[in-house]
Amino acid sequence: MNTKKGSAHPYIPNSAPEVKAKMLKEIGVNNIDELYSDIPETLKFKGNINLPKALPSEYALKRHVEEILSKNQTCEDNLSFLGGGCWQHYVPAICDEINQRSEFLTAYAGEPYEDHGRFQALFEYESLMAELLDMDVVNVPTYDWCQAASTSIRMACRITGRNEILLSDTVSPDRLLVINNYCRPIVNIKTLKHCPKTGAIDLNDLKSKISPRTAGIYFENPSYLGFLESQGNALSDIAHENGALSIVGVDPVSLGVIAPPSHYGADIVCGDIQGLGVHMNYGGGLAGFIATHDEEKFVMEYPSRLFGITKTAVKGEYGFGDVAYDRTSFGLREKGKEFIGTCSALWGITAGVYLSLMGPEGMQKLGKTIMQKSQYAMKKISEINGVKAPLFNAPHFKEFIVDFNDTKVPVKEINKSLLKHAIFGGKDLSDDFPELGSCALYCVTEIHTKKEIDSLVQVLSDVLNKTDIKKG
Amino acid sequence: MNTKKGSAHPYIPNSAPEVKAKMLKEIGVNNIDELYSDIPETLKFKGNINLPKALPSEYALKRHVEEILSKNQTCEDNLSFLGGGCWQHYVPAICDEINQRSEFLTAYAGEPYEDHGRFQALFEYESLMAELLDMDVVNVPTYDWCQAASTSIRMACRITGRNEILLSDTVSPDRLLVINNYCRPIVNIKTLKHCPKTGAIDLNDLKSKISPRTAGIYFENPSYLGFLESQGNALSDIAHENGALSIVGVDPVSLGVIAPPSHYGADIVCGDIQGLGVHMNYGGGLAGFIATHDEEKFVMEYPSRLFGITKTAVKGEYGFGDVAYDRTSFGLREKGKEFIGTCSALWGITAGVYLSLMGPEGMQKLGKTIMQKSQYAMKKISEINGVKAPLFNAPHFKEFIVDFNDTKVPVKEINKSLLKHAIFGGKDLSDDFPELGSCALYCVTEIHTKKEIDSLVQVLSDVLNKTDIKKG
Amino acid sequence: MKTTRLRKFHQAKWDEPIIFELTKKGERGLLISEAEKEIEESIGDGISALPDKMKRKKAPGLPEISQMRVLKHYLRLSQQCLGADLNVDIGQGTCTMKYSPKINEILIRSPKVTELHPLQDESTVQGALEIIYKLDTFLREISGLSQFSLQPGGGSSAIFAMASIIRAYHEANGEAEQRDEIITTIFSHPSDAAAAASKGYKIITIFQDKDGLPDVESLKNAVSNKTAGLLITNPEDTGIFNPRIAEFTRIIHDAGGLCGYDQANANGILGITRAKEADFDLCFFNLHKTFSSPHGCGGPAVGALGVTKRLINYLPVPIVGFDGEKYFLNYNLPRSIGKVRGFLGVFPVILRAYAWIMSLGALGLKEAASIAVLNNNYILNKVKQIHGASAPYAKGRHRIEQVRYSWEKLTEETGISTEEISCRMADFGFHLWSSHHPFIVPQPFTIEPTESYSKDEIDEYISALNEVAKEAYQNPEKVKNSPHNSVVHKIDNSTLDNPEKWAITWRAYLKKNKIKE
Amino acid sequence: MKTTRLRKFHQAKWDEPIIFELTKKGERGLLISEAEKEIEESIGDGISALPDKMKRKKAPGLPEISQMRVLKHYLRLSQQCLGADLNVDIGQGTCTMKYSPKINEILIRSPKVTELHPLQDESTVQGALEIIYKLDTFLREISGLSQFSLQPGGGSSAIFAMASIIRAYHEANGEAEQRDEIITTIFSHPSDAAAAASKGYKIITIFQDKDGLPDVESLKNAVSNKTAGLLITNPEDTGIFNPRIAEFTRIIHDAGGLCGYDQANANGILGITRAKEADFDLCFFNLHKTFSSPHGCGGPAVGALGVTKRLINYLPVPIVGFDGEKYFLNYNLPRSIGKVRGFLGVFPVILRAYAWIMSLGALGLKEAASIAVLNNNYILNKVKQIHGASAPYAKGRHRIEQVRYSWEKLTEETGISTEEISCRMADFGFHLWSSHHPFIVPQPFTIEPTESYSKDEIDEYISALNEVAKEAYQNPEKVKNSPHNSVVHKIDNSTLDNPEKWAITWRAYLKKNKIKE
Ligand SMILES: Cc1ncc(COP(=O)(O)O)c(C=O)c1O
Ligand SMILES: Cc1ncc(COP(=O)(O)O)c(C=O)c1O
Repeated sequence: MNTKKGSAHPYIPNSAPEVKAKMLKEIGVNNIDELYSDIPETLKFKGNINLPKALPSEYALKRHVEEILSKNQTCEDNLSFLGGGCWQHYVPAICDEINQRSEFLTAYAGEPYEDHGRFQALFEYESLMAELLDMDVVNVPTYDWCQAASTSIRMACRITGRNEILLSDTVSPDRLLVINNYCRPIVNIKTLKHCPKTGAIDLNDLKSKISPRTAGIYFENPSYLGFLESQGNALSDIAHENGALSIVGVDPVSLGVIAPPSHYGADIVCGDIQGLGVHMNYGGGLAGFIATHDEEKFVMEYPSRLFGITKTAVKGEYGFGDVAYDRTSFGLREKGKEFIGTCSALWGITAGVYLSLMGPEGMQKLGKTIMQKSQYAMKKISEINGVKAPLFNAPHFKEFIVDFNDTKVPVKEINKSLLKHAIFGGKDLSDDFPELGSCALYCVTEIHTKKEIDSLVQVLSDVLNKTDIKKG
Repeated sequence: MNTKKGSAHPYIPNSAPEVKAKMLKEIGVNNIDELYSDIPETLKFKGNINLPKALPSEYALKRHVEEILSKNQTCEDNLSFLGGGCWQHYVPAICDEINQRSEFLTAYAGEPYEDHGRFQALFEYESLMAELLDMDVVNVPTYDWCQAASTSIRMACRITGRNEILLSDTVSPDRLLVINNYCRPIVNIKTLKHCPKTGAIDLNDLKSKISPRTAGIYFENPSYLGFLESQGNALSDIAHENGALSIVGVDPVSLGVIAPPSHYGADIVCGDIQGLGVHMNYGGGLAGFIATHDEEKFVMEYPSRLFGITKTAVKGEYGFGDVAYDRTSFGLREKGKEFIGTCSALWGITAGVYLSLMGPEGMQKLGKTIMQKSQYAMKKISEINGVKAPLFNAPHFKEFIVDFNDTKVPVKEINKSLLKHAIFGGKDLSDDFPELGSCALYCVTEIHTKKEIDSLVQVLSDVLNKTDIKKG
Repeated sequence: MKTTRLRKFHQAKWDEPIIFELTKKGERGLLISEAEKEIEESIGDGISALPDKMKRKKAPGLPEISQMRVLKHYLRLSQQCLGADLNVDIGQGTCTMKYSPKINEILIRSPKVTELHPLQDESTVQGALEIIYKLDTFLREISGLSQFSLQPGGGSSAIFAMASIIRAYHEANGEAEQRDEIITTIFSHPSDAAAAASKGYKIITIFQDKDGLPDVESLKNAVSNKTAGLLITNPEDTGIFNPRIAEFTRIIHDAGGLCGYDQANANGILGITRAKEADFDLCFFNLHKTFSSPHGCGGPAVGALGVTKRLINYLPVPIVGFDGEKYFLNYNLPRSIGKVRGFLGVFPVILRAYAWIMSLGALGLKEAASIAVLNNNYILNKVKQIHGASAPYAKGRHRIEQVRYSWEKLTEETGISTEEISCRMADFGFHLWSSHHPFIVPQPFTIEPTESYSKDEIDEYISALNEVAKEAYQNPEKVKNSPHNSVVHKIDNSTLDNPEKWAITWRAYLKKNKIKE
Repeated sequence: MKTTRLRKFHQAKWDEPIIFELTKKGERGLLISEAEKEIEESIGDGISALPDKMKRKKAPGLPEISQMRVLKHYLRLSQQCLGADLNVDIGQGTCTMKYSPKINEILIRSPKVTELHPLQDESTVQGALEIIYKLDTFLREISGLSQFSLQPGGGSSAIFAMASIIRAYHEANGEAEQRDEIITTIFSHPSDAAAAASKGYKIITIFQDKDGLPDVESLKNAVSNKTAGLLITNPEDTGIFNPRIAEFTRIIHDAGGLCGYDQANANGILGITRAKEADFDLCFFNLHKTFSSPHGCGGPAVGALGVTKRLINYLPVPIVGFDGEKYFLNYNLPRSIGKVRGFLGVFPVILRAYAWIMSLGALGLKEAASIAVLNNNYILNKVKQIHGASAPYAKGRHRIEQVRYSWEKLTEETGISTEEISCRMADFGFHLWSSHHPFIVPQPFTIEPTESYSKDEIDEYISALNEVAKEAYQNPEKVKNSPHNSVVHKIDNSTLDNPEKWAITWRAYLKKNKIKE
């Protein structure tokens, strides 16, 4: 820190010596150490924290950080086909304009009186998502889809008073790690086999596993592996027939063209809103939503903040507030529903802005464009010798598996070669799904131009034709 | 434009067909063409404007423009020593935060009632500049230093009732082009010789040229060529003795350490505020200021807006408004002082933010750092065989001439070679000041690190030692 | 008239002190880069190089404030400012307060724009030159003229440049001294008169005829062998298109003058009618109006200046050329007036205009113009129904992009002036600008809706106007004492024209009011 | 008490409709990329690939609004929101509303941050990994612990992760079933209890003794061979540092439990005292509090979770390693609890914390802590002088970074509650948060000034508090009916707990109020 000549650090006004002295005097102490008199000497840290020297100026800080960041290669500098839980979509300028506003950026937990704007913006977010999902209750965002799925599962258990969940074995391995840890030891998580041809849940397996202990079935649309689970109605029916709930994870980006889970019987719907106007941010753009119908027994099981609209003392004026605040751990500590804290609200506001801009037509077009472009990519990729996409015989949205098994080249090698051509190939699935062999999960969105897809195809076939590529 | 299915362009809400129809009906016309009935058919443009097809999406627009812009190489990607009227200084983050605020960015000509913030921010800008300049009147910014100098000259002529100006022949050729055009045919511009050793104005030449026709003497500190004109007092005295005014152009960045022109008798001071927190923007960051003492005869000759502070109907409340609005061409058309219109107000607000952040200590440190770094650069450059800096035997601020004459290599060749090493060498002076031979104007500011200066010196000497460089 | 819900508005009011009042000794806003130790060792303090008389003796009297407090101050001030992004900004007629798309702001904030130095080698700024060149070619198409300079820093600067070119042209013909008159019209922008006068011209102003259009007979009387040229806005501030504009240019040309078209605001006529068809020699567009660059509290801006082929050589240098491979700076204009602004103009504004045009295309530009005109005539229809308001001239005819209205009747009947109404409009979150002097139209106000606002927003504005007009009759004190819901209350303007009292800076205020800091 | 000038404040009030009320058929907010013609030709409409039942039949009921109107709507809402940048945000105690430097925002907006995909090859994200790694090492120094995971998405998530690690640890020792109790204290954050309970633990809450500190005797009684661990905040929400904290950890350790330190808010003790010296096994910092990342209306955030050496293997995967040349992701934690958030955590928050630390260094961190404590005790001194206010517990002693105060006396004497005072504070542009339940301290309020606000700002806040307290005695109706200068008036909360009436979405509101759109 630069404290020459007794000037304060720009971030710490009252370290200006005269002010500091005045304040100490008012308190009636000689120095700041006295204020720490409650801390026993044995607990006091005697050394100096071992940190790099403070950078001498804002300019030096900027250069220092930019130098480190320059070591990153981005999805803008390169052509990326990575998805699998975080997606490259176009972020309209206004989304950033709004989430960068000082007022939203630096607000937190104020009352609806001073932070009316925050409450309204998040209420609108809930409402816009509700239209997309065709459900009447949506929460203020939680951390991410992983958490949203975990909480949906826990909600289902509390609602049904049961403690077993059946979930498709095509759920993302990462998400499963979160769910497992979040549910253990309260909930039993059991996986359901998928049909190797279509990816869909094996109904026989489901029927054999579902029982009066089952609180719910969890599946995703599109699944982590990109295919659509078209048996939504059947799955929900089976769940309901067994007194269990149908819990569906969904990519909201798809809902302009694909039926929302509420249309095939889902009771709890969850997913991530990162695709709705939030940059990937190395995964920092994730934010989870949970939606249900407007039934007390569902609403009362949310751990999240739920902002509701109401009236005020002035006729015609809208006011906002927390619905059923006393559910929460803020209200009830360990008696509350799970727990609540700082989550991802700013991305909720952003997604609200996004949906307001997109409107019904925008969401339809977006869905259509992604369907077209990803199908085009699958078609073209499949024209490469020994390569097949998609692996599953099913409709897909945005993501799909490219099967390289016939080329005998491991994905790892392919991706290494692609990287040399400034292409980030799809996620290698061979570690997480060893039974698939050399397969990769590709993601194609509205941001990919035909030219870029064609160039992927070109480079891929060049790379695979090279003799020096290491066969597995 | 994308108007499929009768949807409006996002920028044009009322082209939505239903709304449009309703409005036409209310007006009582059948179509918009009827509204143009005043335009004679002969004047109507029958063709379609020949423009590229509208880009189909915001995303396409972003990519299109970014692709073009990617052809630019910036002063961040490279190491630049360019100055000469536009300078690379550090822009504190908050300057951009404030000038990007929607409210300031998109405000314009509102009344002090709705735009109190704009008035206050610009009044504060005037006031902060006034401290830096130690003068009591500063205008709302004009276009740039070129314009500020031109108007200062015209003001001097009106104030003195004379029409001849003497100016140093070291004024920037570009600025001189503006001044000449702006003054012609009203004012006679005559140049004064400089001392070839020090760059300073030749007092004998001045004494021989000054006359009862002389409205003012104009010189700059630092001069375009980087040296300081240390005869300020003498120049002002000579002007005043002859009933003329002393007009000084100044770099406000220097005023933390260098005496402001008011301290050596200047009557009108002008310059550019780009260095005070505004990015270079390829020259779009320029904005000019004019300052005088608070005398009616000076104030009444400004063409600019001058925002003043006053009271309101509520005790203790500050109000703002235009001082002596009726001077302006808004008030008096051709009887007003020169003319006024949209200039560079946003950069004025920005410079105000900058000066608020810097404070007295910041401006002192900044000046000192620049003095040190530029002197270091001169010293090191001079250690290169055949190279000398500065050319003039005088104190310098920020900029200085590097004399390559002894190397026999033209600046053009040197700069070409430097560019290959990602260095933007100083501005080639050989066209504008042929008498100087192979000389370049280098600029060193607080943003240049020692390492960068050293690397310039290294590359320069390597380049000059190369046999293949074309000697002049 | 059916009225829309009136907004219960109050502007953010922070009651914020003047920045100097925030100072506290020892606070700092920013850490500054200092020279490295090795430099200090090699050079010393740097300042010793200055002769004593050139050293600043006392640090400038700037305030000392911590960073967050500075930020907070300016954020609060910003909230105390409307802006087209925040309000329905249709009451600042002649200013074309249209939507400035946010994507364009993202584009201009790129370091590929902000970190360019104007003296960089041409090879390093091919992107910037390409944008300038292409916008030039777009504007050629839009105007029908042959070459543009994007150097002028605003419309008034472009007018000054037009006057300069007119003079240079007559100089080349040896007629500069003789031709010392510029003709303009009273409803042309004040700068058309003022900037030309600054170039040394005598100004002849043509007044309106009973239709509000510049009187052709007066023009005929005005021209002579002293006529250097015509500088005329069309549509003028009244929003009436001058159907005889081609006659105007013919008369001037016949007299040996040049014609400069003030198309600062061409927002109603894009793709409909051009400078070329009306036979103008010069014209300019304000990129910060018609072409959507935001106004920035009053700039930076660009007045894009176009000329016919025979005047290209007179343009300010440099212009941007293209040799089929590379873009380059062309200084080779033998009759150039020189320069009117440093370097190449305000590049961010140029880039925004380029982006705006590319997002609309030819059809989109025409649609923007058409809807601007639709909106304007919709409002005209409504305002005429407000008791006390009128739209002088051109009765029963349509207008282009704006209308200069009058509260004459209302003022006569209630004593309430445009200025007072304007104050009261602030209570509803609206601007109502009183327009430029001279007030040929008594108690004038000018509304220019552009294409950017929805019908609902326009209806809301009209409702507020209607409400305030009603109040003027029913509760004039409420209007007189307004604003009530704004940042400040009725301002005491008396000090502003009084040299003893005016205070253009804080230090002057302290001195004149004998306040010790 | 000498009072500072009270600000004449009014919050921006735009009376803005709900976004759905702005819809107009045919308007659009954005042009969307469509597939190229060749793709359309090759693939068709793409949607046909869907089985009929998977097709959405009716477009989602989103509003249709033009771009500028959407922008305006949200800009207006933003102005109706305070935020640390705008107000003197010291009344949201326990939230550490400090300054978030704007330069850090510039840094996180770089495409080098925003456009990174979390699954990119390690070689392409060396910069990001370096930042994560270095921040980890900084936090190790600050806490004295051995390894951090920056994965948890907030403090509560970090608490959950701590509880998960505690469980995994006992599982490894075969004691997971037996050790099913977690001990916490009533003044620890609610999440310390709630997140542990979510992990299946029974919660034992230690209440305060007469000094406001958790009662050591109760702790001794609470521990047993069922004790899994302790989760405790220190200083607690009272701002009193628990001087016997080392005794707490000893008691827990002796009973075979692990100790988790909630240092979400370590703002008063940076460089002063550490988790290590108090012998904690785990701890976490909220980067969005102590380390200055802005709160974003409630996230995204990071709860940086640290552990001692023996617990590293239990951390969520991956952590970032460095082999002397390259940074890499380390999944090799054999006892890892798995994951608590997708991918690697919220990188922009991590980067901001890194930048904040680099701008202050060790001395600066300590200075920040010291001044936060100075400010807090200055306020304590002032609040105690306000009639009706008190600072329960620890009489005559100093506090660390915040104080939980009480209006008990004022409420008794005037009937005015904390909530009502909080409403009235809004009229002066201030937050006053009523803190978490349960309200052990009656009519509580918590003030936490941090190091970011100037004495003048603090004085202004105190003056307002004082004024409102005075009003409570002299003009209680004014307080009861407040706010008067805010966006809205007294809110009818009755519907919010009533399932028949609550409306969490616009569509629910329309249905329940039988409003047809
Ligand atoms: C018709 C017309 N001409 C000229 C101008 C002057 O333009 P500027 O303000 O950019 O100088 C304006 C701006 O209001 C205008 O409307
Ligand atoms: C002491 C303490 N612990 C835990 C938390 C919870 O952190 P978060 O809101 O990030 O979940 C907080 C936040 O208020 C806190 O102050």
